[in-house]
Amino acid sequence: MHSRSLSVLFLSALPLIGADVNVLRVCADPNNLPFSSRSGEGLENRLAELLAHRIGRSVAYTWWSERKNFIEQTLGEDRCDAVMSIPSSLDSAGTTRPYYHSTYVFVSRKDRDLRITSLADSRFSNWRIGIHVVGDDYAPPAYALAHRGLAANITGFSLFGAYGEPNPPARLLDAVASGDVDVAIVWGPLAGYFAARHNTRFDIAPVSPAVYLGVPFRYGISVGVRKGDEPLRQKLDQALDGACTSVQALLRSYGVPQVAEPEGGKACGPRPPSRAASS
Amino acid sequence: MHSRSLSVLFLSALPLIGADVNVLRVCADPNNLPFSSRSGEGLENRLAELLAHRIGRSVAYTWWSERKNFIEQTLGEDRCDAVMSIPSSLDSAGTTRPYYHSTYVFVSRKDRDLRITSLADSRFSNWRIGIHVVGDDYAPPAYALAHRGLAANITGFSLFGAYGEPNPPARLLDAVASGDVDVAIVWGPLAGYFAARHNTRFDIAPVSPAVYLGVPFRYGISVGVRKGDEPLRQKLDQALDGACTSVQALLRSYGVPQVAEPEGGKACGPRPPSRAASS
Amino acid sequence: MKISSLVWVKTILLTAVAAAISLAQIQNQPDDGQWTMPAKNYASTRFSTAGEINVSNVKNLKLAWTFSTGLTRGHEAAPLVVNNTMYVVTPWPNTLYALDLTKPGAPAKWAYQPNPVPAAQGVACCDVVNRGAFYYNGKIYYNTLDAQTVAVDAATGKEIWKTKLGDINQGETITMAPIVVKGKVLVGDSGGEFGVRGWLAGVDADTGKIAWRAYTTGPDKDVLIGPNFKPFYASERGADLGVKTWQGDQWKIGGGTAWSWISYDPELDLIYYGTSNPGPWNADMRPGDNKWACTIFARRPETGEAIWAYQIFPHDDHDYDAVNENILLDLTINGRLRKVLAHPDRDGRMYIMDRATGEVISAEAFAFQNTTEYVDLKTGRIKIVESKTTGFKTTRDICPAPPGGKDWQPSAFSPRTGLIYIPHNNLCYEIQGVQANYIAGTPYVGANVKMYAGPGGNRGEFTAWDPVNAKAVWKIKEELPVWSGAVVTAGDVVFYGTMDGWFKALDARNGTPLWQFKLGSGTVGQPVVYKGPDGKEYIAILSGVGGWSGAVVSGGLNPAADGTAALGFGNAMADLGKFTTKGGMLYAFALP
Amino acid sequence: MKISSLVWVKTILLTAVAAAISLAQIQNQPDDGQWTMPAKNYASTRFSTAGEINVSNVKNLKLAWTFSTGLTRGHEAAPLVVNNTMYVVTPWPNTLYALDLTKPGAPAKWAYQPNPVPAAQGVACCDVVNRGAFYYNGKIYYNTLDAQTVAVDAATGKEIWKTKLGDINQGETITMAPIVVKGKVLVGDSGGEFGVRGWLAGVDADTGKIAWRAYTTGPDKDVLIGPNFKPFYASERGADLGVKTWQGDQWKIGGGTAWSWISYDPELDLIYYGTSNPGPWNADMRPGDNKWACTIFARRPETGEAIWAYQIFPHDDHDYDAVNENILLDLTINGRLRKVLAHPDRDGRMYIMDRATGEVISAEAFAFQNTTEYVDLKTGRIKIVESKTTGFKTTRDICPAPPGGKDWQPSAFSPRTGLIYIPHNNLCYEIQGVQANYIAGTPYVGANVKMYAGPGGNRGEFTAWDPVNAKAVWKIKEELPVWSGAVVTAGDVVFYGTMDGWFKALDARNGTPLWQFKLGSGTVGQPVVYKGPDGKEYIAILSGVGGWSGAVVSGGLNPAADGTAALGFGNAMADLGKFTTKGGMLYAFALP
Repeated sequence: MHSRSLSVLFLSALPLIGADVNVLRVCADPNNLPFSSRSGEGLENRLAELLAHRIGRSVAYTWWSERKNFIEQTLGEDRCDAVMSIPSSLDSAGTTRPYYHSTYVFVSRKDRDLRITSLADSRFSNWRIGIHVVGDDYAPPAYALAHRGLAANITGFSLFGAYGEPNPPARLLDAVASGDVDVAIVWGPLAGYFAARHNTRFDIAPVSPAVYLGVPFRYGISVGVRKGDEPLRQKLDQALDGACTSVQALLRSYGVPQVAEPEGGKACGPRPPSRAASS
Repeated sequence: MHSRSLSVLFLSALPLIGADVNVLRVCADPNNLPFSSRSGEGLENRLAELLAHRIGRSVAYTWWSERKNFIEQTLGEDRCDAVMSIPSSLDSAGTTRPYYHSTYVFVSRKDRDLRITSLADSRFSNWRIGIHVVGDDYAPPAYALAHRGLAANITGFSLFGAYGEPNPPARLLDAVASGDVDVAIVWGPLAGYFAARHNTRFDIAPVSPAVYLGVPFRYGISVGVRKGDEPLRQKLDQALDGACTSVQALLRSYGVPQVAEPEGGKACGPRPPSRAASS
Repeated sequence: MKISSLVWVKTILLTAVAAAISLAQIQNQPDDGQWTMPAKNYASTRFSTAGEINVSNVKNLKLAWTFSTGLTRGHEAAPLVVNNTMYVVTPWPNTLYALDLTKPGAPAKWAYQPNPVPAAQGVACCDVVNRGAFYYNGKIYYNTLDAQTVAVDAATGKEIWKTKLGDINQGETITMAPIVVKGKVLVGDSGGEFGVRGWLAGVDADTGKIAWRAYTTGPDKDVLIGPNFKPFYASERGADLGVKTWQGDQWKIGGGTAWSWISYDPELDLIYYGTSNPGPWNADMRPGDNKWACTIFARRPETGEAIWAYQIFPHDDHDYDAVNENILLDLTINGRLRKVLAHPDRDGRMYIMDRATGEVISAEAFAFQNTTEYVDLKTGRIKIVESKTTGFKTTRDICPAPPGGKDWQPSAFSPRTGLIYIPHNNLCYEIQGVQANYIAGTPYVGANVKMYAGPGGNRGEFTAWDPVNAKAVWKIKEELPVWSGAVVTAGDVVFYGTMDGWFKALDARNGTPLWQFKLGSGTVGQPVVYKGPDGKEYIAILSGVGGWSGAVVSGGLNPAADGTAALGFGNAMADLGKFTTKGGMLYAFALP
Repeated sequence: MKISSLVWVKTILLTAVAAAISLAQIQNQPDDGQWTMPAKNYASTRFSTAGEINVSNVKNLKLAWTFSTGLTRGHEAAPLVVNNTMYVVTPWPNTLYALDLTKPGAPAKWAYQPNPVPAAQGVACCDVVNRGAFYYNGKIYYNTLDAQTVAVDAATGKEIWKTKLGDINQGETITMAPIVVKGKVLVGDSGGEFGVRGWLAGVDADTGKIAWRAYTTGPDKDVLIGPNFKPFYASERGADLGVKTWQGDQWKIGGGTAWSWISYDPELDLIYYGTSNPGPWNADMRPGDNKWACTIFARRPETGEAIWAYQIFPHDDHDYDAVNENILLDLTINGRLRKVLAHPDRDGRMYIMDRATGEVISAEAFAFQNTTEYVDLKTGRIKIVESKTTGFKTTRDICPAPPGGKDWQPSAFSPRTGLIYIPHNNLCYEIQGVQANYIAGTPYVGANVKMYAGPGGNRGEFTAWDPVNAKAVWKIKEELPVWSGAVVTAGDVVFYGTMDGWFKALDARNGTPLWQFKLGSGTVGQPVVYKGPDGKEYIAILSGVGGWSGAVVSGGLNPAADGTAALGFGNAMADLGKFTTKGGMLYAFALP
């Protein structure tokens, strides 16, 4: 009586343990919203479902915390076929065309009305500046500030924090809200997502210049596959092209601030002729 | 603004890869409805969520096809903390109290009106009898029939089939419907679930006697934990006690035919004093 | 048979025996110091003409170099040595390494990765083993656990072809080493899951195309039985016995895989191999002889056509596969030169058969057994001890146990001593009714099998067998089942390894222990002998415990596997017990 | 420094040097043929008084037995030998095996499983290694990757206590071998993740309670600097330098872990250890000297109180940890008997320091280096070559590379030759601006570090160093970084292993190669010497390549690691390249 609905249900019931051509194996962090979560609420979770559906596969996750050597330990050790977000310019994996470009942004309390637009702003020398530390390194804008002699003004906030805690990246926005720092410089998708969910109103503005001393603050983001897995890369490129409007809607729903592509192309236009590297 | 709903969302976002005290690691077959499926539609999926919630954990699955050495390769190799359904009398794992008792059943076409009640029925010698083969062995009623010299009347249907296909156990009910066999002898929960979803109307009756030549046809089903993991076993026992009415409702929704407990206790009564083994 | 640690059963006149043997197969294959197939030659003698290492100097044998596979499952493969290169096939993921013997320490030249699907690991019945490769015409041929056969360029490691022969979704895997005969790669399936219908296939060595497939059960056309089929015994004659000796359609899921060794006689142009037990396990569920399970087949290599067959154990109820090796020898028996095959069977008997006709010449027990009384040489029928049959009942004190008097671990034969060297088991078992089990959501009952050491308390033996007089000449007791192969040399030294990690050399003439070395892990591999680029004789063996014998240890046979929790052994080590640890390593030995 | 394969730099008068050395530490610990701590003794000489194996007969050294760990990550631990039992700690999951040396083949008596949480593997910076255990008063003490210290009954394998010292969620792991001094188990943390604040802790050996913890950065009260702190140099004096030499709060996440070796002088009652590099990596982000990173500390073992400190490399910008071993020697230098510590640093210099005061006596380069000009012995300050500093710029041809002229792999000292035997690297690097990277959803930029072989093209060296005259006496070139420890004996033989799997013996007097053996996997372990129950001298070493050096191989340093795809090496093997395969195995050697 219910056989029709049952057969639909079985589409996502996967046959065997391990590699299977009907499965897109995705490595993702189980606690890294807005990007991914074990409960499937992240942008990358949604993107994985969307792309897998378009290439006729179902998604199987390998959960792996996104710390250093993430690519090497996941794609590199064949724990999965794809990771949903990596910079288009990354050498250690094969990358699809970028499906969005975003930027580091200045985040300050709206009620302070600071109107920050540039790293060259002379007020930085009087401010406490919050910046994420990523592994052993600071996020890119820190280098520009240190080069200006403002290393002492920087307070580092671990992107990881104590990993067991929910939502570590949001601590930086809390610090802006509480006044512990005057301004935070944050990767756009994090800022967009957490600011929209915060009780405090923030001003958010893209970091300019876009590149400083060779360090880019804007990045194209691609899906990553194993280096040399050209068949999958091409399939995913086609899927991204075909699903472009859905992907754009998805990005909007997560508040991802987008910037124009370096080539000036449109988000849903044809694929640029060469890899749209940001650096 | 949405911080309250967000914090709820993070309850199931798990911190770290591997063992974690906030997680109940469950091994389950990804393609074994009505018991479990990767999409989470199975009885065992629902039970795992229910029990995990009651003991303050979230569920993390290790998908493992439920073939031979399932217990040894899953609980035995510490791939998980619990499996949701094993016979209460199994020695290779620790078991909670049974949360249901079911039986092998006779399944025949309703329109044939065969009114089978006992393995002693003399008509079996004229019938083709379909029985599942489970690994290297037949399901228990086959032994009773073989003992009566009816081995040639038995047609074996692999419980696994080609594992990639949906729904292998249902093939046996198809054979009853098509007349390829006159009667099938099937484990109750499979019969109840698939019969309710079949286009054909079936008669279903428990196999009697309940035990024949020392082989039981009725089994108590428990949650299994690693042998010696007494703390978890006790927690799950308490959870089963506390959630008894929910568990009973769950079993009904999957059409599990239940039989009285050997001790004559009630499904939601106090825990029987000793392990309710069926054999 | 009562045995002591080293029993000299019978003194033989070495020269007389050696003179009595015509060794067509061996002499036709001059030994160039290479080792191109696991069994050394088509006759499967595992005899090396190398004599540099001998009974006098083997005590000085030293480890020359080692090579780690980086894997921890059972390592059952024989390495090959061709053109100063050693080829090693690992357990799953079935990597093929080529080691350069011309360089110090034999570094890897290349590694070929067939990438078998991980799911195959869950289908394998008895660990994810592989028993080795075969060199032929510039290529290395071997099988992968996910039921594929590959041909790899021996010089470059480049894949030439890969052919899928079976379906792991149906429970089929492949663990055996293929042999290549007359341009055909011969491959049989493994499959622990019920529902497999066994087969042997001939695959074109150049193209990878399947030329023929001979099923074990079913109608004659599937079994490739035709007008040239001339079995010796009347019981093997008749149309479609592969159907008629089963009830109903049970032959369709009747087992009978061909997962072990194949030999070849170029003069008779016949290949020889045995088939495994019938399914399901409980014999009461499958009345009849269940042909052609537990059968030795002689077939044409190019077409697969069956020439004769002999079912060793009709209606097998002890899991007594007939898959063990068939050693092809020309022996003078009762004054008559016979072309024989020597087959040490799971049932514990050494079958000496006329390999041209399929006649059984003798079938005496080399291991303790009580399940059969004798083989009737007139009818070919084995006489079963009724009290030891199984089925839906409790039976105790059954010997040998399901792994047999001997399992796949291959014997060796020396033309110098005239003896067959058999690494084997001394295991008995009982079936105690049924016990509840659960697979895929369904309770079922299975026989409650308990295995234990046979008479004497030792679980393994190493026996030197005189195939002419059908008697043991000497025996060595081993604590654990001897699950490695044997090899014997013209230096009259015989080598084998033990599951607790000792690699041993005995005097082939009398079994005197001459040398032993403690390997890092127990061995279930196959020793080989080769001449290095330096002209020296080397003995190589893979260690790395595992295989079904690992399951034997974990199955309660080894009392040390339980109860050691208090001393700190966790569950993860329980399968290896106190005797050994895991880890795959190749050891190459030579004189200093 | 120009080197050839074997350079005899200077002839020394062996007897004269030996006579010049007062060996209080060594003589105070009579050698009973056991090996109770990785460094052999508190002075960390790794010198065995055994002389059975000597320069004349070492060529006959043969493998006695092997033991497989069944694991495939880097095996860096030194085995211990106590009461005819060998104790082996494995990489994660950090199993402790007790092997019975009184039985043939040294079978396991028991195995203790600490069950570290699997998540620790993801936090470890540089493979999931462990560097060994320490025997004290009937117990085996060691650390687990998930930052716990355990005490295990040496006889039974029973856990006595287990104490959590760090939090893997904060990036803290432990890989070092503890030492036990005056009832305190001394343990320091590892931590590759930014945000770790390094420490050394003293844990009560009986109860497992933490008695004290000395942080590397922060105010004096956290660093356990008090009134008795008397550093030799003015630059190390002043209140709260662990705060003041940083900008703002950066000291709170300033690194400076204590992940390597600790020595102890019972007469002075001082322990000695070094701290790691400051964080973050980019030096421009942390102006100042960044104390007390890259520092050698002398502390009281019972309280942790700092007595002196010397920061080797202020404001380190090359990841030059100061964690390497400190060998405690009494040497006559310039006619004066000095109690010194010899510290071969990452920066490529051998620091000979007065261990009572912290004065630097000499600091000459044992490895090729171009980042520093000299150490000013008056001020203690190292003179930096400005053109080789890093930060937010491109710098080329920097030697040594971040793994240093030498990493953790410990040296040995022979009182007979007066030489320190240093297994080390010959690596240079360049920083080419920045490259995009991505962690946890966030793009960032990191220095694009490329390492390559130093002058001569060899990536490793083994150097014999005269600490009195501060000069190399001989050097051996090695193709790969020498990442194993060294050991030297009274037979004047020095042993070490290579990453491509050769275990080597040299003449300690002149570096003449005397013997070598090919291990199954490359070694990054530590050889030890012991007397077996049979009275014979044995040399044991764990093989099993891995560690940070494995990452070096996989990081493009090894040209063979790329481009071999055509020959069949898959991605999974690329990290080990053509030189070796994985697999943990203990090898024990003896004379026949």
